[in-house]
Amino acid sequence: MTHLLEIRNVSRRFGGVQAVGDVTAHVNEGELVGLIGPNGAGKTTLFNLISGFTPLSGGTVAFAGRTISGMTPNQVARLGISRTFQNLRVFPNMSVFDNVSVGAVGALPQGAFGALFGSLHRRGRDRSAEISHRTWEALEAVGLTHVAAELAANLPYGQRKYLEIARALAMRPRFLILDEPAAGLNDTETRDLAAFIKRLHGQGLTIMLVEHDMTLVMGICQRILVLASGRKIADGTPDAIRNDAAVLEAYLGVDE
Amino acid sequence: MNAFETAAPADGLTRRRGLLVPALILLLVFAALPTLLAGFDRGYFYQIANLALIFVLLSASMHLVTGVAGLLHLGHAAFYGVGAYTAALLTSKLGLGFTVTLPLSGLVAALVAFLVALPTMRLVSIYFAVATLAIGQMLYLVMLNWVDFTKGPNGIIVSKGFELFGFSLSGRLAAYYTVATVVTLSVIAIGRLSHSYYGNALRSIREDDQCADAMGVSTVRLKMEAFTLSAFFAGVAGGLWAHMTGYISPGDFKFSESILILAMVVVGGLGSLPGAVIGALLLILLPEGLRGLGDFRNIMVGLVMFLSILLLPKGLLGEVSALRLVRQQLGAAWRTAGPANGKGEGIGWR
Amino acid sequence: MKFRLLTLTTLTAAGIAGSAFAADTVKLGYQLPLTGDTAQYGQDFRKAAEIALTEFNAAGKPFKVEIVFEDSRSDAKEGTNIARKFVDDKEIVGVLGDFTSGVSMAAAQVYKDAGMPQLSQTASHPDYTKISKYQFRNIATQAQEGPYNAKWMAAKGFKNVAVIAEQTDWGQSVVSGFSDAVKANGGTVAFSEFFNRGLKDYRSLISKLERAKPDAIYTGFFYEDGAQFLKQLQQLGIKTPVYSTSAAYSPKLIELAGGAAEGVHLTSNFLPTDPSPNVQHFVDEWKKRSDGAVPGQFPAQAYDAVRIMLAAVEKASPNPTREKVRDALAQTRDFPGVTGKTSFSADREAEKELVKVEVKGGAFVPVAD
Amino acid sequence: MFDPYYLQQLAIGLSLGMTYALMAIGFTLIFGVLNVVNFAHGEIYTLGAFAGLVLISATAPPIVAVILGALAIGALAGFSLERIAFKPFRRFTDEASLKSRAMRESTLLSSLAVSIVVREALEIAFGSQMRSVPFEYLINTPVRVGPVILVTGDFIIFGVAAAMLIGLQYLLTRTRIGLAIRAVSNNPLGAKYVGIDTDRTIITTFVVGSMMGAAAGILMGLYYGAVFPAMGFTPGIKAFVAMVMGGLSSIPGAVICALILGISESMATTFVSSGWSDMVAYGFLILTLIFFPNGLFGARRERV
Repeated sequence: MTHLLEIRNVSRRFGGVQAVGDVTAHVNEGELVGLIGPNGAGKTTLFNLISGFTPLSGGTVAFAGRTISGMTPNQVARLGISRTFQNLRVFPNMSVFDNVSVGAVGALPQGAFGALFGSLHRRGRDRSAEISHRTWEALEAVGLTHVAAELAANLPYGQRKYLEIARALAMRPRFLILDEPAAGLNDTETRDLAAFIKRLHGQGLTIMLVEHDMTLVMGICQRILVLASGRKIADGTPDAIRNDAAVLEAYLGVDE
Repeated sequence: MNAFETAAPADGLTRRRGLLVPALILLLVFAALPTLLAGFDRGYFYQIANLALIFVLLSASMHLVTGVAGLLHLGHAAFYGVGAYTAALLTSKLGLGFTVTLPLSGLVAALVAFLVALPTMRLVSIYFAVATLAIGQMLYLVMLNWVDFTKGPNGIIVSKGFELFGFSLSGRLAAYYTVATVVTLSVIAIGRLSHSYYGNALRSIREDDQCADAMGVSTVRLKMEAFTLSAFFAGVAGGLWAHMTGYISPGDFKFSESILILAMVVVGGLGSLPGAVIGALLLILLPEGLRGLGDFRNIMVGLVMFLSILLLPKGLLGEVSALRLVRQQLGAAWRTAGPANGKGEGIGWR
Repeated sequence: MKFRLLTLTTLTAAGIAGSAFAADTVKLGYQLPLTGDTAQYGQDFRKAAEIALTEFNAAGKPFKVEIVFEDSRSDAKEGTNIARKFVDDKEIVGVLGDFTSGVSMAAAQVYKDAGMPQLSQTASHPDYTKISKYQFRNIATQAQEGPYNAKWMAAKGFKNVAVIAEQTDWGQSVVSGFSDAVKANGGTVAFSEFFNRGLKDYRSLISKLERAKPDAIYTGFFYEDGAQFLKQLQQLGIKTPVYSTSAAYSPKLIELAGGAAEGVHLTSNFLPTDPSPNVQHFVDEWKKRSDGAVPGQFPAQAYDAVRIMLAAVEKASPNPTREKVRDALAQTRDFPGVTGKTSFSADREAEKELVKVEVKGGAFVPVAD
Repeated sequence: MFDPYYLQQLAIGLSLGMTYALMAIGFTLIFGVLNVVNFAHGEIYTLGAFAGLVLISATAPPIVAVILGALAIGALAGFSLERIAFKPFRRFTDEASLKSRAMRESTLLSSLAVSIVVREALEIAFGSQMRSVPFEYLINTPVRVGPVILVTGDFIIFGVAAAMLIGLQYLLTRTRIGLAIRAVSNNPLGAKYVGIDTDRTIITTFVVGSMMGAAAGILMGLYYGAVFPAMGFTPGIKAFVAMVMGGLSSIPGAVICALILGISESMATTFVSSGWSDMVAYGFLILTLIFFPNGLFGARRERV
């Protein structure tokens, strides 16, 4: 009963369309879980339901024993769930360092008072130093320290992907959600990314990722959830999924 | 391009060089300019200098909400007005002096901003802009039509000039120093707010509010804070204006003033505090400087605005270059040491 | 910051160059809106002032007068800037203007401290002349005009009247000056409301006003708003008589409102049809400079204000100073202007003789009652 | 029995709302295609009125010719406006710059600067006083409808606004250029990829929108009988408010909200006072936005 993330009978309708219907699933502390499914299966919607972007039509989501359904995205984030976006959303007109620092300051807020008078007392200085430290740590983790001062808009596509992950890491999350991290990357880059995700997982981070690239998902995930038409149709190890009849049917029946 | 090329250890030399430009600016505002003003002995120059400083503060306060947090604000002049009316009413009804009215001007403006922001801060983009337009117009109508309280179009004579705990500061030079001190301190405060991790959080709302939300930034609350803080500084500017001119009326705070302040921020370069300051100086000094052109001077102001935005699309001093400048020059607040290397030391705001 | 320094230096250079001036010339300042939404008034004032000045300088006086015109845009910021500028110029011994009370009063705060006599042709705020002994005005205040009109309307048998006025300091004084007098005469004010200047559609207000069934309507507006009001009154088929103040007395009122202006009663102290030579001279000069148009009340007030100021300067010469000009202004008695004889009372208000006027056949016609 | 007084006030409010709607139509059309606030739309309105006035005083042509003249000036002004204040800021034709924040900010100011120059130039050329329109051209002959009195202009304005709406609807849904306008408005980059000349489409939108603005200007000139350089300011703000209240993208929505604004003003005059009437209109706007954060008729966009 001590799953890190607990999704119970979650559903979401958009008008007449059932985007996610009655999904129950969980993620354990320290797991690396993949979420796959054909296009339009409701994967991103499920992510949005977890991270508070889309209100639930039914069911509950609990994180580390607390119900998080109904919370705003930033409340969810401050509890330790951090995410990236499918369509790359870095802050283009801010430097790489500043981009990542937003993640750090989101988890460890510096208020207006802190900004004004922080440097006058020890706690304020420590807070700034800690934000700076976390930012550098995240930049180092993704290997972007050498471009820290560049404008994010000037980075090549691949580096922007890592920048987004660094920003999520700067929050020091307990649970990281990656929405199609390999989209738009070539084979070499995807392999590097896979190694990077595995390394993050190796450091004890719980990760859930949505991915179209089957090799990536099958290669690194411990467990895989499969959604089709908004419903969970399978949940198991990569080997089990590979041989699951329902999964094959869902994929062959629609596309791929 | 690299703002952090001074990635050498933070030795004394770097620091001293880093403080050069701020020190020069302070020297100019507090020593060179007053000397010059005293030398010319012309009230007109004092007047222009004070007026320019007040608009520097207005422009800087709008920079916080429009430039940094990216919220198009079309009603800023109303909060300037709330501040001015607070000062004027406290002076005329309760006989209070500048020492008391100035902070209260800011606080009342901030309070009003907070109250009107409560229901409207969830709005985004142009909806937010038009809501601020409506708020500004409504506050203006209150100043104009609530005759029993604000004396409406009759305006209010503010019989007291600048003073500090009863010590009169109404001489020309003393008044200049009063305005300069208040404005400088406020601009430094705005600088700290916008050049900090707090400022970065505000910028992230401007760049992508949903994404900022996912990073744990409570966007609604921060928007409200930026709006309220900027109203505070606008209110302070209003208090200065009320005690400086000695007579205020609703016409001083109408929609066109909001647009003027917005134009200052945009001409200077959105997101750039030095830009906001330069924009204010330009749009106050230009019409005065062009008096010789007679009826054509406002056409020239329009043309200069147009050309500046055409030739310098990022404003006179765009955000990126401004940030670079600020970081290089404010070395004391901005660490210049290299990456972390596990020592917890790096670039960032202190 | 560098920029500011540069501009200040240029301004100073210009200022020094400007002060090198012949000794037998006296300078006056005139602050007025030459651009912006109220520029039409400022442009008229400048024209009137130029007529007065040309006459004065052509009259072979021992010294010449120069007027420095500065554009205030009806903006208090600019108005105070100009005030400082005028005060700085040691040769300027008196100032005319501004147009609106708001700007005049903001500038007055500067003139008060500097001891500069200020004579406004239009500032109507009740407190304007109370600012200091340096503030004068050449306009009939509503404290005078209101009771005059109230008496006129009472004599016509209108007991129950409605008042509307623009929401400005002047409009406020129109309503208070008139309403108090009506009540004192035993009449009632059935309806009283303000509208924002530049309102386009008065029909809502008119319909509401008519519900109070007044015998007559007293109005405080300038000709722009007045023309719209009268036209829409006619559209709604309302025949209630309309009375107004001298501020609406402009040929533009009839030009804009056409037939709708017929029968409007108002007061004035300037009649372009007055055969007296100084009025005819002014009207002729004005027509020459404005394609044959006839001047209205405000330009006439400006013309007189400038001439009163010039007379004061003459009285204070040789070597007029600001203080001497102020004293001379204060002693103005029965000045024969185009707006009748003007005297300044002890509190520096112009006491004007008012005449009753009605619009008949597309022209302002003086009436006896 | 219902007091005819309120009926009269309602009619006045509707007529006032129609005058705002007339301006809001063009404003919304232009906003839709680039998502930019065009501060100079009020000046287009003024230019249209002045063009009509100059024509009338020069040659005294029939009223149709006057309106055609205003339309021509509007088209010309819209074309020049787009070239001067908007085109230079669309530096690259990709999505990022077609609807980018930088372009929005620059054009906000460039259109403001153009509007200042135009208004000041008009003031220098014509003076800032109200100029009267010859009475034979005015459209304000009273008309009695039951207990309510209106003027001919109210019906003309209603007719013109309806014609504009229907014409625009036809243009947008039935013609090639309308299709292009809708495509650019929805997705400029996509429109470009399918071979639509975005530049030409934007120009066309400005020309059409400005013609409507200019037509509104001359109609208002004839309706109120006064033309002056600052006349575009108040209707400009009201049109902006109506557009946002309607949800930005919906032209019928903007028209309906303009009517709501007009009625709320006349009702506020009735129940409160004329001085406070704008307060009610703005209060109404705020309330609308609190309950409908995307405007009354705005499409709710899922942005994630």
